[in-house]
Amino acid sequence: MAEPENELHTDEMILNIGPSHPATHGTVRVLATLDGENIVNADVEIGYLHRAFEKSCEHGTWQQAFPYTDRLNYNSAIINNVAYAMGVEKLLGIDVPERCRFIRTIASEISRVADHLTCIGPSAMEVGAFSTFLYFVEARELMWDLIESLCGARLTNNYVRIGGVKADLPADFAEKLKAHFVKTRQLIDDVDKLLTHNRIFIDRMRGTGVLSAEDAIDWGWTGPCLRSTGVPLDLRKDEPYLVYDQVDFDVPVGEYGDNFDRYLVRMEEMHQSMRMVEQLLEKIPEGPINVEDTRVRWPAKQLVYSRMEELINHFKIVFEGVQPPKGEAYAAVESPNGELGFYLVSDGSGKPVKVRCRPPGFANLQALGPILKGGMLSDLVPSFGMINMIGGECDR
Amino acid sequence: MQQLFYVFGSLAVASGLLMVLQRNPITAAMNLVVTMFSLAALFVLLSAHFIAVIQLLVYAGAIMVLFIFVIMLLNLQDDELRPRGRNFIHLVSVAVVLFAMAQLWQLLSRTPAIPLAPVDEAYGTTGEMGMLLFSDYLFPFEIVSILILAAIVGAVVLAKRRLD
Amino acid sequence: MPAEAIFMAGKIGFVFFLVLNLAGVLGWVERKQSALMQDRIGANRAPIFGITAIGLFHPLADAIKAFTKEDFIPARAHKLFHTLAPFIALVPALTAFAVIPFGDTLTIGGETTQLVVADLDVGVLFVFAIMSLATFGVVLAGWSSYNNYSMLGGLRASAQMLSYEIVMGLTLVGVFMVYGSLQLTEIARAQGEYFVFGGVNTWIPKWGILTQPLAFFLFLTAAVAESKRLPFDVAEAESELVAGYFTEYSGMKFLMFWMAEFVEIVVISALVATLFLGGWQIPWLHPDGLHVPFTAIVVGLPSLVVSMMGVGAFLMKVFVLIWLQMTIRWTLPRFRYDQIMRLGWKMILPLALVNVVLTGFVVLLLNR
Amino acid sequence: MPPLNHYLALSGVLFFIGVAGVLTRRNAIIVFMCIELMLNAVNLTFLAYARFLGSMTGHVFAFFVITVAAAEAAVGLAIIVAIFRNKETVNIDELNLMRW
Amino acid sequence: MDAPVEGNRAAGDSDEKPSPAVQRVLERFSGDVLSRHAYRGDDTLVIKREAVVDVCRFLKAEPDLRFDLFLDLTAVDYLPVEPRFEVVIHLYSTPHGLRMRLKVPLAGDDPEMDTLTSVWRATDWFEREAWDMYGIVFRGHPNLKRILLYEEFEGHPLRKDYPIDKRQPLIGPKN
Repeated sequence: MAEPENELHTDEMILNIGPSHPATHGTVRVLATLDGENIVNADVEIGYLHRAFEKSCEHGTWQQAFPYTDRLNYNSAIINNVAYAMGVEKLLGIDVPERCRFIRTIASEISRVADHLTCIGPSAMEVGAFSTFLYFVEARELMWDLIESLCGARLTNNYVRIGGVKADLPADFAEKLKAHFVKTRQLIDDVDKLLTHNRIFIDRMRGTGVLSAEDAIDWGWTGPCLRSTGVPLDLRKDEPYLVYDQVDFDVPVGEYGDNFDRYLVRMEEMHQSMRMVEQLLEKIPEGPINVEDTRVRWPAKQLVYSRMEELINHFKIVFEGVQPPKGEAYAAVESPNGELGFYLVSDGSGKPVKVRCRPPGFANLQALGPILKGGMLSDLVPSFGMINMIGGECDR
Repeated sequence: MQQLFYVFGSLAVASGLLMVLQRNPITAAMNLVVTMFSLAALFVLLSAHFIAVIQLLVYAGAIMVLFIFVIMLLNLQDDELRPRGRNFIHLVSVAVVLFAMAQLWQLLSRTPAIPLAPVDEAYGTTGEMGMLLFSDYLFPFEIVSILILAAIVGAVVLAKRRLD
Repeated sequence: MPAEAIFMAGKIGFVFFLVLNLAGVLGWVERKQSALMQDRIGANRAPIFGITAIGLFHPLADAIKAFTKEDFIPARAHKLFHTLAPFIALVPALTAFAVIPFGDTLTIGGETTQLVVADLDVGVLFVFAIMSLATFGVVLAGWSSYNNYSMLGGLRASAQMLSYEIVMGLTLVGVFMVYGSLQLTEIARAQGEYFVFGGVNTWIPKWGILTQPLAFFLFLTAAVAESKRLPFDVAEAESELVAGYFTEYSGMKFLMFWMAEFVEIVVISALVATLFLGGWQIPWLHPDGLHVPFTAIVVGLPSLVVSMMGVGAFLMKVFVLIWLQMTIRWTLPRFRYDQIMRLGWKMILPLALVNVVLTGFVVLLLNR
Repeated sequence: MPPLNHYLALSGVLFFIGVAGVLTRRNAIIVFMCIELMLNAVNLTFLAYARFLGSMTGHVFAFFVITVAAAEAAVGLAIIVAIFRNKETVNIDELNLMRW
Repeated sequence: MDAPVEGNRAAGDSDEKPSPAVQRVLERFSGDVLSRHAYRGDDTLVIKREAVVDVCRFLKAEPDLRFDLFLDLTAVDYLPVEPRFEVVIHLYSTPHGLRMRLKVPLAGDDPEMDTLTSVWRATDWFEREAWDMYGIVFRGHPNLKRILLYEEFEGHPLRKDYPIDKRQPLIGPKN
């Protein structure tokens, strides 16, 4: 056949997508082997955002890990805070006050809306619908406004504490929330009108990135991605934590397990989350927002400045850290992308032996290669967008 | 008009030669596009407006794009196909071509210059062309359409990866 | 004939001025229009002596920036074609405007001229022929850059443009059948006539959009696809192919691709305006003045004024069509490559054929 | 106007450039392009004679030539693609399947 | 309620009656379960590494257990204690809503166990991460290479004896 000197190649083209590529929001690399426009094989490489989260946590006290958890999923930092706090509280064996649980739930659901907005907006932009992206960015700003009024930070909130939260709801929170939700609903409706019945958008999303329910479970999928395949697994319903057992909400599930179902599930979840927040604000009881246990929660600032006992207590707890008893605990919450779990091991000292974060994005992204195989190059974009890999959480 | 003929004529010859001499298939194809373009200009000089536009549209715009598409699809790089012990045949073929060109030159230089007849406004227009095609040459025209249909089917069948 | 030469120079000057400026201004319009749609302010900086003129100087700033940028050629690129490609993409788009009439006849000082640079007998075919040459610019840019993204973009672009040229041509066959000409001036002039049913003048002009409504939509779709704008911009889909065929371009050459795109928008809008929206025609306005419908009253107007109004009307129509294309661009998501092909070959092409057959029957019936 | 002779001479030169290419080049696609060049040269002859005779029959023939060339290009390129898929080459020296 | 703690790890049999799911495993694999506990309500089984694939298959296949959703696999390094490593697996049963934690102790000089990729495909990247961070070898893994760190990285950073300020070789572009 062809001799070496005149060998002409038509091997499959290897296209290196990422780590810095317009479609890879977050830093990830997909090595796609292409046959024309079709993807024959896709290797996903992660780790570009690895920041040694677990190692860093092992070198600080239990409280000092909170800012690190913010950076896991920066779109919904409060949910990460809550999950970690719940893990430490489980290890300590304490319960937080009712009002604190309400506030955590409210903040979590607002974060969830922000996260879904950040998922759908850019994904729509990447299939070309640029206007919807800006509508959702605007809506996300409103959500962040609300979170800012809670804790003063918009992105990396560091709002939750072991045994409580940093601050109570501000006085005008309810009115502000009402006004912001009206506008957010309008924006979501606008996008709904632009995308949900748009033939081109449906053609791009429907039937791409399909994964069956069995495969999705086998790949360890959780969250909206798993629900899009028709499995109604939602920790908020199945293992109600915080106060999810006191609110009425639905868990939307998809039918075909494709990108369009993932989009629809997320759109509906935003409505459900807003519904939940409104119910919670109705029901929220008065009361303390922090546990009274001095081993866990440090005393109020004015007491620290004025009284000796509290000053010593504050000093000890800040320097030695909270000291959970020896043991291990796993606490999981339903993060916007799936089950976010923290597996914590304590040796009884103020520093953790192990802080393991079970990132939903890590497991979800694992199946990206298989679902891309056999599809077209353009399908990579919505599939990747709808899996909603968050670099900070995936690479830790 | 006279000058335009020589400009485009020499352009056509030059790019034609380059096409034959170029190693790189894409460069060769682009040179052929230039030849086609110059020929279209020459057709305009011959008052063949319709054919000139068709030349651009079909030859330069479609056939050549198809060529380039195929070259890109097959990812043909520089033409490294060395002649293997065929230099003799090469020499002979070039000699034959040069001989034929010399003969042609002799023939044409011996004949006196034949001026072209003036033609009326309608000559070479789309309307006239359509009239001819759809009256005197209707049958060949229809045959050609069948030929194109056959070619489409043939091309699809050939280029398809498997017959399934 | 000096008068003819002056007219010709004037017309060429006007067309170049119009097209190049429109292309520049379109950059600004696009930004502002998208900003309006997306609740933003849009470009509003770039001052000249403190005057920002709502961002109008941005195209200028862009041009200066592009001129002063490094002109980058990748290490293993084919230098000649890499340099040539943007020119090949831009020049045909500019040339195509030559045969598009932007007004009726203009009479100044007893000399009459048709307001078109070249009134070719093969008008529309010329536009197609010239625009098909623009494909080479795109394909060469993709091939010569030595980059997989460029290559894929070039491949996609060549297949897409080749397919949609055919579709575009076929959609217009109905128009040619109705007006009986390929010459754009004649098509435009024919659209000044009115529908006459059973001897009754309805005073509805025979615009292409009314005589060939299906062809109008098909052609507009195909034309947007041909210019590779969203939702048909798979060749430069920034989320998949970074920038497709012009990934490896920078500076002025990048700007030339950008210009070529905007010039193509203008050409397409002008072509659609001429073929389907009556070109320079304003309903009931004739060279001798305004004819009041259903009466014989004629409000006389000087021919110069009528000519100028025609040019204005043509520009208006072009602007409306440009605005339409921009709205589409900022509203719709992008097709997938195979979906574009399916749309072209399996939807628009058969519909265009149906349109041809139907038009044939109607023309035959009416001419009986 | 240039006389008919010049058109014919140009046409002949182009035709023989095409012949030379067909005889010397080994890349099937370039050989194919040379054939297209020869067809074009013939077209020029047709049009020149048509102009000389003041008849448009030559145009009709040129039209048919272009049409057939388009069909031929489609099929020919499809054959080249098919061959390339099977044999990984477009060198005509190696495409000797039918040489028996 | 505090669990009996041995060394610095929570281990040893809990006095409580085991949950039905744990009971099933205990019945079937009585010889392979080293210990069990349910500290803070998390069912935990410590299993011999030889039996881990069988136990996992059993947990996944058994109709009244059906631990089909693999959640997490990680390792913990209890440096001075031997066996030094412990691979921790978290499972969830979607039909029954059960959770289970499996722990596999591994010796510091022989951190090897069989891969679980044949049971749940999802374990692929998690095992790669455990290899990357702790140097635990999963025998039979199809593609056991670093995932979060780069190929040239030396050592396994989450081991307790890895100095936190260690410098790693800088790498430039390859060619």
